[in-house]
Amino acid sequence: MAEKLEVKELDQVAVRFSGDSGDGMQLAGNIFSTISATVGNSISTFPDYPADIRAPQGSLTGVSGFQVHIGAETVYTPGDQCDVLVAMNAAALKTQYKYAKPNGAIIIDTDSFKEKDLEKAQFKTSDPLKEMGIDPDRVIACPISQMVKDCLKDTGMDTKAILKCRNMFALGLVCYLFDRDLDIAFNFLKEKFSKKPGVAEANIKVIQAGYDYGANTHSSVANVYRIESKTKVPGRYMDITGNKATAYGLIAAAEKAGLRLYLGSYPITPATDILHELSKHKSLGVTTVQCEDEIAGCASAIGASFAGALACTSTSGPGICLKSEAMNLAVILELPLVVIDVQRGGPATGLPTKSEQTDLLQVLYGRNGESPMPVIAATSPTDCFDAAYQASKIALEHMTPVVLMTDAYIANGSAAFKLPELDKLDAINPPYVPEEMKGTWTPYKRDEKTGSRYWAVPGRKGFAHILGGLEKDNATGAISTNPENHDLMCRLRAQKIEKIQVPDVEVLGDKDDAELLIVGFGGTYGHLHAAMDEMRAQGKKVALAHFKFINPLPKNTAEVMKKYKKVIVAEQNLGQFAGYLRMKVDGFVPYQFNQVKGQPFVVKELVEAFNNVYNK
Amino acid sequence: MAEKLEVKELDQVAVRFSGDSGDGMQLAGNIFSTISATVGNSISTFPDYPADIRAPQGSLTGVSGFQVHIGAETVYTPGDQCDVLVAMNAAALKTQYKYAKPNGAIIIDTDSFKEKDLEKAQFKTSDPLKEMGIDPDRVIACPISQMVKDCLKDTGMDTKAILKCRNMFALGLVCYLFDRDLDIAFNFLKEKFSKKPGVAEANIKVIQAGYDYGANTHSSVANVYRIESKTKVPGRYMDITGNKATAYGLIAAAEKAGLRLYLGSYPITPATDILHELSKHKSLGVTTVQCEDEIAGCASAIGASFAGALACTSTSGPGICLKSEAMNLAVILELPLVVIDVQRGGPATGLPTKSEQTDLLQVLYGRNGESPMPVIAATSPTDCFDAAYQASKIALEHMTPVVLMTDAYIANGSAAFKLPELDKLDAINPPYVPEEMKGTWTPYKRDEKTGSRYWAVPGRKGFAHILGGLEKDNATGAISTNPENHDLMCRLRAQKIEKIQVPDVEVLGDKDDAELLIVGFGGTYGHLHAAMDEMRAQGKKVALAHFKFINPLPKNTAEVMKKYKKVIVAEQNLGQFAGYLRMKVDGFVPYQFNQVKGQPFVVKELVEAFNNVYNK
Amino acid sequence: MSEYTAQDYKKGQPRWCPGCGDHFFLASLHKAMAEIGVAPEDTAVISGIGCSSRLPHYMATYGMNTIHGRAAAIATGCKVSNPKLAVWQISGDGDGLAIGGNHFIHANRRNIDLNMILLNNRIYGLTKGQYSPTSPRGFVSKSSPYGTVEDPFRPAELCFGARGHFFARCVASDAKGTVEVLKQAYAHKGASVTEVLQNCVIFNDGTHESVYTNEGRRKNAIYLEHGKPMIFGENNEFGLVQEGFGLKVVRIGENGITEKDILVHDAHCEDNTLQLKLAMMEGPDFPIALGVIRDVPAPTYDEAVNSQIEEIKAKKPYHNFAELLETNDIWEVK
Amino acid sequence: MSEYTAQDYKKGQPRWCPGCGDHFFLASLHKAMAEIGVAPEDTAVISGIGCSSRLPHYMATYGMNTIHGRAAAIATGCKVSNPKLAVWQISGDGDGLAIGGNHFIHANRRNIDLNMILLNNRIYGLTKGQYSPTSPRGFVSKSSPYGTVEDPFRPAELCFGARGHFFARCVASDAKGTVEVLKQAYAHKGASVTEVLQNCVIFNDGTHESVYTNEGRRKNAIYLEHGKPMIFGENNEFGLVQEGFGLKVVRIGENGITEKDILVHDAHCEDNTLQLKLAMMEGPDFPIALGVIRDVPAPTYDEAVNSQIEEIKAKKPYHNFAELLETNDIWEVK
Ligand SMILES: Cc1ncc(C[n+]2csc(CCOP(=O)(O)OP(=O)(O)O)c2C)c(N)n1
Ligand SMILES: Cc1ncc(C[n+]2csc(CCOP(=O)(O)OP(=O)(O)O)c2C)c(N)n1
Ligand code: SF4
Ligand code: SF4
Ligand SMILES: [Mg+2]
Ligand SMILES: [Mg+2]
Repeated sequence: MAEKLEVKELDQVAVRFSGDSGDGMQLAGNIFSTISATVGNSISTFPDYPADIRAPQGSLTGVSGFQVHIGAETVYTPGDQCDVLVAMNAAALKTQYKYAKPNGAIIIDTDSFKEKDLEKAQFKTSDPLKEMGIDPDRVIACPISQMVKDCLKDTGMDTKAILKCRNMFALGLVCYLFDRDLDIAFNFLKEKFSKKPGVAEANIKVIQAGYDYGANTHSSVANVYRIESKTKVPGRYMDITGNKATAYGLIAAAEKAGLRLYLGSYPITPATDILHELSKHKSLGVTTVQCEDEIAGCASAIGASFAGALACTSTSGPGICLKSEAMNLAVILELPLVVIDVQRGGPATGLPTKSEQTDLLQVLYGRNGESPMPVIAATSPTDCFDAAYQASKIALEHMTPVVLMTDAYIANGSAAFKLPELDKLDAINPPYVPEEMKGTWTPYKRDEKTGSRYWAVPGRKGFAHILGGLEKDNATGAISTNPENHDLMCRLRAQKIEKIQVPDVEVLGDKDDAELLIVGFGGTYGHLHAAMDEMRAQGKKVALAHFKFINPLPKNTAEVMKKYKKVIVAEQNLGQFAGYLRMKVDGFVPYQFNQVKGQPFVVKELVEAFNNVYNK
Repeated sequence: MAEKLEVKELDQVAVRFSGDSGDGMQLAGNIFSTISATVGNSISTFPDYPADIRAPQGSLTGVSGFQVHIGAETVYTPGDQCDVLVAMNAAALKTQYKYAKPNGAIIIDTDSFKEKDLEKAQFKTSDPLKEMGIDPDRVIACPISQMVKDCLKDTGMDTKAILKCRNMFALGLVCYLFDRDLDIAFNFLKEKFSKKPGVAEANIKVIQAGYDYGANTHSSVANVYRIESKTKVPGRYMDITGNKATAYGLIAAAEKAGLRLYLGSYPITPATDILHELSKHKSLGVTTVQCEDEIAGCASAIGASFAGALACTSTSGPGICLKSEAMNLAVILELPLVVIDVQRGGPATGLPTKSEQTDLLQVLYGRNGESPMPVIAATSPTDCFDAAYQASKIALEHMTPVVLMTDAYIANGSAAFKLPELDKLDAINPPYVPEEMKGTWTPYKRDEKTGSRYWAVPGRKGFAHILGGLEKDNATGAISTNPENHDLMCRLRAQKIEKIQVPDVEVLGDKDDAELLIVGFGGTYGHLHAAMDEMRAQGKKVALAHFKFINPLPKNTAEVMKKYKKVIVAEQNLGQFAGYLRMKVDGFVPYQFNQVKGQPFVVKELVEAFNNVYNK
Repeated sequence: MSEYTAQDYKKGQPRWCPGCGDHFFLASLHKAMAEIGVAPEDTAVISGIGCSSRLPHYMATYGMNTIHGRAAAIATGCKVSNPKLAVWQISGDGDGLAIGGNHFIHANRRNIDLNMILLNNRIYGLTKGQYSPTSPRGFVSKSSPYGTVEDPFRPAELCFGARGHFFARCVASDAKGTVEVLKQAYAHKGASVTEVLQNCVIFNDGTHESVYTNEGRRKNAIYLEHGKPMIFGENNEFGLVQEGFGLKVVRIGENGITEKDILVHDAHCEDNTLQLKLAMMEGPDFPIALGVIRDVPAPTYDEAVNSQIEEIKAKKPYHNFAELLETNDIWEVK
Repeated sequence: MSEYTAQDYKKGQPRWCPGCGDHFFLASLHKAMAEIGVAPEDTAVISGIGCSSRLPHYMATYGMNTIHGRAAAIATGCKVSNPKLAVWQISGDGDGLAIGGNHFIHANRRNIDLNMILLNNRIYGLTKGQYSPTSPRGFVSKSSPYGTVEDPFRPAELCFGARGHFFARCVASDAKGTVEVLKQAYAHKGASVTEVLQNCVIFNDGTHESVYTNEGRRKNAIYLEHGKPMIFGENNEFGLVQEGFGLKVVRIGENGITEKDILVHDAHCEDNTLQLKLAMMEGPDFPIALGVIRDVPAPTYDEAVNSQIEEIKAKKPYHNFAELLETNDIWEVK
């Protein structure tokens, strides 16, 4: 985790609008620049007209482009390559694709990828994406023309006039992706077309439709939040989003443990891509079951775990509510299970596409009875791999459900990922019941060191047994209401979790003499690190202790928390991790920085807030 | 709450076995005494033979009784009246009912209440219970004869011999009710019938069957845990269990507020009696819907709340898991709702008939997002009335879901209840939207003082509006993903709860100069109070701060927690309330006493533990 | 005649994708409500989560857009406790039949007077296109890249399996047909299920293609009307007759078949055998049945709950809290 | 011939009330398993919560007694991920049809090879006697002191509504009939639902009275066997014939009716119309149908999931994690 990460934020982004010269790409690009400038971004634009001014419609030579680079700090160039490429027709995709970053998002109007269009653009097959080697996952494919027609069909406009508004649909969608305020665009258009209110209105309607489309379909661009390691280690790399990394971590763990990977899930933003990703990999034997609801997702995973799989279930906060009873069952059954919570904005349905860290106390305590469960919070898109692997290892080796927390920000964000080698990853050794125990074994016999019970997978002769949700006798495994036994079992289950070995939390920055310790957990790592860097660059003594292992906490937690004069816990909620640390560390009274905006932290705001405390 | 309560524990209880002289009541009673004596109870017995030694079977004069009084401390009499009356036939009920306490439990063999039996016992109608004015809720009615026959049908015994074992079934059931160890009974019988192993075996089988019957049907006797006020105030009284008091509290609140009472529920031990009780009172317009599951129970209550009812949902811990998503919806909708959690042993299905306090953090935090919810924990059976009333009042006046926590111990326990007068109860004034707001009102406009939004019940013209689970704009009520608005809404929802006025926590005992402050919450009040009394009787300076209002905490909480040299938090879990207080009170590091046994505290153990801390 | 116009039920600017079937349905719902004439303030529209479940936001009535799958349960509490409200429940195929399946079957069984609308686009729209419990076997989607390996629910079949008393089907793009069944759904006392064949232009375009246009319906659908013979085809040339326990399509005029031989639709028939057969008809061999397929009166839960309350009020001597207290054994401490 | 005896599947001392129908059913299950002959260690018995759900504790197999209502979902994961196990799912009417209703219908729809047992005593036993979704209208119970105001589910109807391919019914006290249907339920590949009419002696004694004894069944039941005419009565004097879309009881020998006129039971018929009619028959006018009512082969979900995996394995060139990584765009930092 000591890697140094750079967070490329929302507002350091390049968008390239491209299409036929008649498609109004310059206007779309201009409006987008204007909106961005109005909200205070620095912008740099690059209009890229076709050389051939009267090229036939749809031809390769007729493509026109407009690139906008926006940034919170001064941007000096329009950007070499773009994060989002809008390609209004097949020719645009063909010629402009080279400007897209390796993992950039591509928006296409599928209605302009008909046979005739492909021909004009000189595609050889009917599958242009495949032909160009473009991963369909990067593409937001959308029948823009048709939707614009539907949108304006009651206006009395003719088809040609209607289709002139396609650019505004693309603009609306881009505005959604980058959270731009439409009002500015609307005002711009009203002014521009003040003489033709009908045109203004039509354009406004279409922008709104494009925006709504993004909202309806929960569109997102993986690389908007791009996180890159500054200290690149030699090796082979790929781009990976947090959700994909999570999926890969599970796949790696299952293979390492020699177990079948099972995912029981129900779609929910922003976790669904884990289901999508795993569904693809049947050639690795991965089994995914899209269940009727979240309860069944978790319950079926428990069944799979009992039957001997590495069983997982993925969801977001509302799904955790529904799974909590079954998660609790896994606690008392003491079966391995990985529960993935990709946090989003709450409460209730809340802000489904936004990111926050408000499920922490829920995953720790949201179950009836004393129900201890390990919790791991991934700190970056690539760390999702490691966190998923570790969660699987803990689940399998300690016979327990484990919660892996990520959030919309790191789940959708992407970063360069150094290809891991399975050989070099930690071994995973589930405590299978040794054959010698036949005859004397009972289900809740425990390994002395870990406190974990042993695993007897159905099919093994001589170890048939019944587990259940009622309290069991520690010795015999039979149902028991004995008071002393229950107290004992509650404590044994708690101790088992406490005994799990997790690495010490590392202190970064001015480890020895910091005036201020910044404390965080999970997906805010990049921002907190950047804030620390900036403060140190300002000459301040600052350190960062960022937590990935939440339960159990690292052994050195109390020591670290008490070592520094001032401590500030910064999190995207109203103080859950601070509260948790207060429960665990005697006399711990930190400063707090809390935001619940559904957005990633802004480094500048962090630095300001931390400086306030620093200077107190 | 300053009332002084006396807890009559499990082992100060009188049981009366009664039946025909041929029914073996003396043997059953004797064995029960022996078992109790063996585990160290003090006992006093009173065999009550019929005067007429050869009275006809089933006649009033042929009834034989045997009363056992057992206690942890010396008991000097067999008890004037019994807590449990076993009546093996109609004649026994007729003659022995007078020995039962007003609210005592009555076990009958329904197979001995046939027409012929009723005749012999000189009943005039076919409904002996009604005829004697016995509340059917007090009665454990069970076809004992038939079950004994079924149990022994493969033994080759003849019917007469089989029916001789009926007494053992009753004994087994009583053993279940009082948690007696069957092994002692088995050994006793094996010895007694060492010459006739067949008879011993049959008797043992039947005892087990009676015991299992109790377990299968979650049988319980309300008055085993009897809590009585020592400082009786003049007035009119009735006996009431916690669950019934909860139901009454809701009824009173609905009437006071002038609203329909709606309960959406799904049966679950130990909460079901609330559903049973409310189902009876249709003549008060109470609406109960037994739903398909807990989710629907809570969801339907939200629908009822929207439609203008005082809406409630009752359950135990596993049901809270399932309701949590809908509870969270109520948080963001800001609709009134009372969620009743009658806590039982966990995790998972756990110990369904046992009591503990392990759902505290679940009800506080078991939901995704920032989801603040008031929590009230009733402290005794009669306090359930007040707590349910207060919970309703807070829900209605602050437009919020409220959790009312009780536990199996106080829910099934009973106490003398001074009849409340509705006139004298606090007024309940929901913030209905004033008519003047028509035209300017939006759903999330707030009352400045309370921070609560206004209530517009369907049917009112000019106030039609849409609520929803997605985040809403504070001003317009429209769906909003605006970051600042979301942060604001999260804080407004939290502040609304913080603003709720709750009474200061009272310090009992040596308020001014205690060396040790005992801290507890909810259903342990009686035991903690008794422990304090005992320590003070030993000359120690001890005080008690017992919490009923959990969220928000009373304003004086921090002050009280910091005032005393030593503080011990005693609770029936592994430290949830202590942890919560640590989160809320800077630098608070209390001693802790934790038990998770499914059983009420034992005062002696408390005193010992507290003395240890006291003497440190 | 109703005193309301469609405008009185309209609010805001719908945010669905242009061309989405939900737009059409919404317009028909506004129209139907106006014709029904229950005041907006006496109407509650309750939905779960999904594209379709956004609908309440575009209504000038009371309403709630709640959580995924629970609309039927929430609507239940609403109707039972405030029976004078007209309650409409809006769900997608995922909301109503995947996560909400249990509430769907129990609401039908209990026969609560809800107007349950199932906007069936055979896809999870809002979460970007996963298969739903109504997607056909083999359906390729983001979560089934190699095709699904399960059969879909057929909503009518499930409704009937749960003892449903009203089932109708319409096509979102068919305003006339939609308004008509909505009015009948409202008129039916008890749970009514209206399956709306709705096109998701983004993730499942064309799923109801054969009946989505006027022309398609003329060719491939049959409009069922109670009491009318089941005749269909572009020139009304076909009819349905019984064959064993099943149905057969016949051409009128051929093999001596006349209109008289054609089955007459009986939506009110308590036995649902024939209605089920009709609801299950599929192309190309059979027309797709539209209109009200089943509409059988039965006691409703909400009414029964409330009349039981009245009954007990008349029977029992205690009617308020003070009187309730007096029904207990009471003693006095002086 | 199986190498096992009932004893090999037995464990512990059941704790149900004496006379409880669960005792009888358990014995039949032990017997059926022995006759089926799947080894105890290759058998998983998964239940929810309820009196009936205690059953796994009395099995010498692998098993779980889980949480209320989720047995079908848990069993699904068990079977899909480990298809060589024989998976039995045990639920009560509350566990399976109230809280577990959604998993019940979806397991049937997906057609997962589970042997689903529904112990129907029309009551919540474990929680001391509240009405269940199979309790008849008007049923008085602790939670319905004035009688319920809702109709019950009829399990066969719901199963069919969810596209179920196997439904059988037996009476707990009828060992022979029970063992027989259990064997057929096991033999059926795909979801099988076996409704066991089970008596709760404590809270709902006599609910299945008319068929609970041998004599009662002789009078009031019909044992259906595939390929056999549907004849019943103490002296086999009655039979069933078709009438319109319904059934009629006839007396053989009267009105010229001979055995030839009697319908022959076709459990394998894909169309479930007649099977449903049979399952829904009720006294006193009709006999209660026992035996295997529907048993239609269809692709199972667990098999399809696993064969799709094999198919894709054969098709795709990458089969382990290292190869998976290589399918991505990779660059090198030197
Ligand atoms: C508890 C929960 N689970 C999952 C989701 C994610 N989710 C929202 S809508 C939806 C399905 C939408 O499909 P459908 O109901 O058919 O509506 P449509 O969008 O197709 O109209 C899902 C899975 C959620 N919001 N909440
Ligand atoms: C989540 C949850 N809700 C409710 C309960 C309480 N509960 C246990 S079993 C049961 C119903 C039992 O009825 P049924 O399934 O018919 O089984 P039976 O006891 O009749 O065999 C209920 C409501 C529970 N244990 N968990
Ligand atoms: S995604 Fe589909 S269902 Fe959703 S609004 Fe767009 S077209 Fe309609
Ligand atoms: S209560 Fe009923 S179902 Fe439960 S064990 Fe007893 S007889 Fe059986
Ligand atoms: Mg859909
Ligand atoms: Mg039952």
